[in-house]
Amino acid sequence: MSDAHVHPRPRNPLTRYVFSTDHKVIAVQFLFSGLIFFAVGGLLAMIIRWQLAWPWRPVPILSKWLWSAPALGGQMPPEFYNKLFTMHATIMIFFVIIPILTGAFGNFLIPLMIGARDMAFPKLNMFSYWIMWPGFAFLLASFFVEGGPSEAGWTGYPPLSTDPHAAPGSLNGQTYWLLALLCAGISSLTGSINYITTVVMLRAPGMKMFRMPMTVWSLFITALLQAFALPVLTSALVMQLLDRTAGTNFFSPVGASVGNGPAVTGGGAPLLFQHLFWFYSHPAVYVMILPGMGIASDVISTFSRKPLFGYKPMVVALAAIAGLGFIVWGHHMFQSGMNPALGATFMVSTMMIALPSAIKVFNWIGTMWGGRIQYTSAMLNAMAFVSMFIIGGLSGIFMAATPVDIHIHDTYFIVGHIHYVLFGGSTFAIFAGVYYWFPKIFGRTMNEGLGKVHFLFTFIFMTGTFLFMHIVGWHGHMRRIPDPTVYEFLRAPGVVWMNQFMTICAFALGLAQVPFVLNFFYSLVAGPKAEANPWKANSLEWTTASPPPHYNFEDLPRVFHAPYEYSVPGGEEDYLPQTSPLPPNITLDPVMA
Amino acid sequence: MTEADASLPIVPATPAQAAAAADVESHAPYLKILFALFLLTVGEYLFARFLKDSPGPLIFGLVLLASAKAALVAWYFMHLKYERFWVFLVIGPALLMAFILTLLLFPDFVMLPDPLGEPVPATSGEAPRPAG
Amino acid sequence: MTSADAPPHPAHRPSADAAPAPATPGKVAIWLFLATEIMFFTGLLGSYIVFRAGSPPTSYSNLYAPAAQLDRLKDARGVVLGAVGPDADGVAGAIASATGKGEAEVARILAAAPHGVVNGLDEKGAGELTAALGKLGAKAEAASLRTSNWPRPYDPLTNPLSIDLTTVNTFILICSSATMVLAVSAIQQGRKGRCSLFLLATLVLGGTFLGVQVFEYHELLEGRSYPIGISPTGHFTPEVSLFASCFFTVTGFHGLHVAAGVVTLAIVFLGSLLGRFSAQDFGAVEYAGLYWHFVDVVWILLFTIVYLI
Amino acid sequence: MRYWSLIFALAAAFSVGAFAYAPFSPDWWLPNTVAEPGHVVSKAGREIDALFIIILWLTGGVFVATQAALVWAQFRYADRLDAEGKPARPARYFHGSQRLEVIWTIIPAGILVFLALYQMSTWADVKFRSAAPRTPVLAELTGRQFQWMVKYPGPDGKVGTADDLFTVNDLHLVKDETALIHLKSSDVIHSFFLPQMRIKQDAVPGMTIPVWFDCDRAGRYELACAELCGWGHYKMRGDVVVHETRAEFEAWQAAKLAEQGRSQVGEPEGETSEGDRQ
Repeated sequence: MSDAHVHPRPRNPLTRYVFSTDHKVIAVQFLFSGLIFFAVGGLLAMIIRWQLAWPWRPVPILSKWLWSAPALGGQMPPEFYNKLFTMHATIMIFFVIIPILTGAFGNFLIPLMIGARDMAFPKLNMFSYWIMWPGFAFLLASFFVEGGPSEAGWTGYPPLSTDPHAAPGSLNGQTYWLLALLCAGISSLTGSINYITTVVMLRAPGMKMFRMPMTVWSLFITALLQAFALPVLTSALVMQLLDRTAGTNFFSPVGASVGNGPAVTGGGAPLLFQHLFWFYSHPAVYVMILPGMGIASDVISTFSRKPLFGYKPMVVALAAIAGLGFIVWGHHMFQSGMNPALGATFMVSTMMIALPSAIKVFNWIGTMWGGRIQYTSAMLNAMAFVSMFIIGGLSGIFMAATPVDIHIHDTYFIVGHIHYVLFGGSTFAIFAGVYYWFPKIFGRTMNEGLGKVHFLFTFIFMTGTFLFMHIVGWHGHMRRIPDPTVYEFLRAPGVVWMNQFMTICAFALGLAQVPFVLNFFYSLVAGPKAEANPWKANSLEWTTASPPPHYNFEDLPRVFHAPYEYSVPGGEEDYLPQTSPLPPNITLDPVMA
Repeated sequence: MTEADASLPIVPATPAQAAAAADVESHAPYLKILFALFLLTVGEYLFARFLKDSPGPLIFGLVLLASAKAALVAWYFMHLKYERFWVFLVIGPALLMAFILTLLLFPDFVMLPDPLGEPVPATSGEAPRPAG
Repeated sequence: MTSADAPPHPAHRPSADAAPAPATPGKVAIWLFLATEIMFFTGLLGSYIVFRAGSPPTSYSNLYAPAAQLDRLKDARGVVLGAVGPDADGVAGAIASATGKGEAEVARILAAAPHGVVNGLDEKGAGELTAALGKLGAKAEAASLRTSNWPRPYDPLTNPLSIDLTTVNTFILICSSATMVLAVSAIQQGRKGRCSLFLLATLVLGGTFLGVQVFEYHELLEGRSYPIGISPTGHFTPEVSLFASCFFTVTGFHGLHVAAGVVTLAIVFLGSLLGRFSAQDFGAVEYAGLYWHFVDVVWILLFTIVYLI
Repeated sequence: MRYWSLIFALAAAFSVGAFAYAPFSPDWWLPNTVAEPGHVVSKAGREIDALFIIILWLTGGVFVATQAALVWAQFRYADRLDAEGKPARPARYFHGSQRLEVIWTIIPAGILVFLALYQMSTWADVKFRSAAPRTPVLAELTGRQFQWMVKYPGPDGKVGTADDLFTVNDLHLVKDETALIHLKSSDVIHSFFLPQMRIKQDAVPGMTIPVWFDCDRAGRYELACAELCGWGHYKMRGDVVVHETRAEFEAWQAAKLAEQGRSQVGEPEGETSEGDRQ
């Protein structure tokens, strides 16, 4: 085999498990660090919810060692609340969802699903994981610097974020926050260059682009999104960093001064940061949902025992979401002082992006239609992904409509929307992916019973937690306020009741993750050994052993068709691996499959 | 191939390769391009020197000259001339998005609305903008 | 390996029976990397362009304090000090008495000659001071200190950048691009010695470019004293104006890229000396070259946009 | 197995139920005055609410239809085994339908384009500068950490002169007259949010943005800051008082001006100090 990427499996445990260049090990590293940060981010969310339900009531235990202000009687200082949601969002977006979806699933699945022995650049791959660590370090260190961590929101709008006099968190914490994000950005960039190159160059014989599983397609398109959008965020973060440290004037207007601070020369524009930030961060939303769509497509097709409905239209829809995703960023800025004519333009493009999303939902339902649905934990989570993504997608239309957005902008409606997409969407997809590929990753099977218990409570309490955010949102509940009762219209008993209900559900949602954690770690050490293809699925990763050997495949597989040939008439089994040719009597529809 | 014969020129396998190799071998195009770049640089210098007070033609001409220079470097030195279509598939979207991003910044930072004040008559002309 | 029909570099050849591959992984990756670099520089240069194109008078002026009412100062006058002449103390005294400026500020104005600017005068005061200075043997003329939107090229009162020097420097970088492509061409023909030579030339030219830029930075940051239209402190530092911020950020990041390129080239040069590359295996030289040319292209655009326009 | 679909049905039903109940409870619906929960006070607000309700019906219909299809597919096509432990029914083998793809592309596309175009005129009325009322400016409103500083033109009708009237967190206007204010910020980004009038506009340092709105009921309303602006963001609250008649407004203004003259305070009084926080 002339494959340049075959190298002997390292014997030294340090290079084998820690500084490994094996894509599977790196994937597991991403998965574990992502899940650990998931717990941290989740705990921050619990404290946020506590404060919203019972404003200023001291949090048991935590209030003593998280903020030591005996003068306030254990009350949470309002700036601490700002830090909480800033760090919650930052951690969840940049250190949980993106690393798990692209880092863990991308690394593990891309080479296995296209039949490659490893990534195109294994060392670069290792670098893309380890560059996350300075990011982790900066993020955690920011909790201990003077002024505490950043409190300018995950959007970090200047001048709040650039002027050290504007907020305690902008003293030093914001610099650490920027450095952490830059590290995460470099990780994503190197990762995405690696993924694209791997997908383009290292496909197994016969693996045409239109024979790749949807997961690979989605990760490929995600990588393209990141490669083209992320550098713009990098430039914005760099400019903000220079504004903070070198005294440049990009984001402060003429003679700006905050609080008691001195006036700066200025001349820049705060809006510019928002433009550059959202030029990346809107595509970032798709970075967080597209891989989920890919995972859901594969899981749903496998457990419906039926070909994916409209494989090629699904790919086109993915590409359309990504392409349109670059020209819709302005819908985050309708009320920002942006030129209203520009707002009208962005409204049209934003409305249009709902279209490919709708097509995908219809296709998923079409895939299940007429199938033989097997209710595994993975399938349940994937179906929840579809169900919740419908809500997340539809609520997006409210914000796309500029006049309606005037009222609901910066309210809990937005918070509800983003959580339906990121929890109802991405997180359910992550769970689906973990249940589905756990046997392949670790060679052991997870417990289905615990998995279903986990799903049941997660699904119920997720709805309970996030549904009412829409309602309090359109009632006018602003986001990012620690105490809604300052306002008369938010002091209404109905609003208070909803806030408390959401908080209780959020705690239950947190507790509902306990079965998952138990299941995960128990199965890791004591789960029953998994067979090579426990789900009787078609794609290439199931043709090799569980867990895959160091080179992934004994011999590089030869691919004959797309991975969705389930229940082919006349077949002995109800699945047909990609390495087996189609029966001669079957011809595929060139437009659909 | 061993190190010893590596220094020998490769025998082109096909006429197309032979033509391409000949293209690469001769240094004349590179030196010609360098000379063209030199002329363009001098041109830019002179252009900027003598048209410094008329911003319209200055910007138009300089952008044209600079684009020509950049295109020459990319086309010949970066071998875009010899590259396959896929390279344009990578660079094209990046340039397109760079263009879209810059273009969509214009309404907010360049086409500034008229200053606010008391209801101004429609023909405000060269009214000075208020400060601060 | 530039021909469309040429086989991919053997060292990176994907499995023989793989689906037809468009190029080598290294080449795909380097072009993708360049695409990300395009977007990064778009963020910086695009911001510069829109600031440059759209800044209202209020957003840029160092002739006056940030909060000054610029519309009221539209036709303020000042005196441009061309040469101090024999009697420096007398000149300083005249300026101090005409404007009430402190000793340090007057000293800065004197240091900035031939572009020392005395501001804060009305038309009459400017005329009187010009006459007084002329009597003391200094070269001075009354001038309109109209606020400038943005520093104009070749205007020593608002623009500290030396276009002459940078034009030469630009050509140095372009030459380095040419030597780079000659190095790639040499190794493609297997002429290793020639390749090393051209790599060394590229390295030297790149280093020269960096050196000139460091010199320019030094002049701007502390070497020289500039008139008040450029900086109220006399030195051109990132915080004095939006133009300075943009200039240092854009050229600084370009400079970092050049520096990274020089390091890469040094490594490639060492590899070339050690005979690592051959007519069949020259990926590293080619990739380093692509990066180097990209840096050159960015500079060509940057030089035009930042220095000349 | 197939009864898992009930969980999905229940979640969907719960969501629909909550949204359907919302209009019947003033606390759950779009914010209006407590005394008159069904009445929206501003013209823009009525238009926005109408658009909101159109979208709510539309998305509600799509939601119910897609969830029903999903739940039905889950229920109907669940895998079932016969007595021998073999699948009772094979899965159907097909790759999709071109006709369906075209249909469910074109119909939503039409609806979305319609929605986008239908919104335009309201958007233009509320935000385009060309639609701003040709009336003298009511006040200049400047956000700063953490209060709204209001500057009325005073007797000479010009803002920025010696006779300006200053108030803090207190915006007064007249019923049924379109109020035009100039929105500014002196430090960080704030957002001017009138929940009952459905108006929101960020106040950006370095920019002056015109905002206009009206109100057809006299009374007191709330003004909120909707953009994170620091530790005191949550309590950056102001009052909006709508006077019944112009005379009443002018009387208030005259009284305030007199008070301001007596206390010799040209600048807004009473900065919130750090100790004031809850």
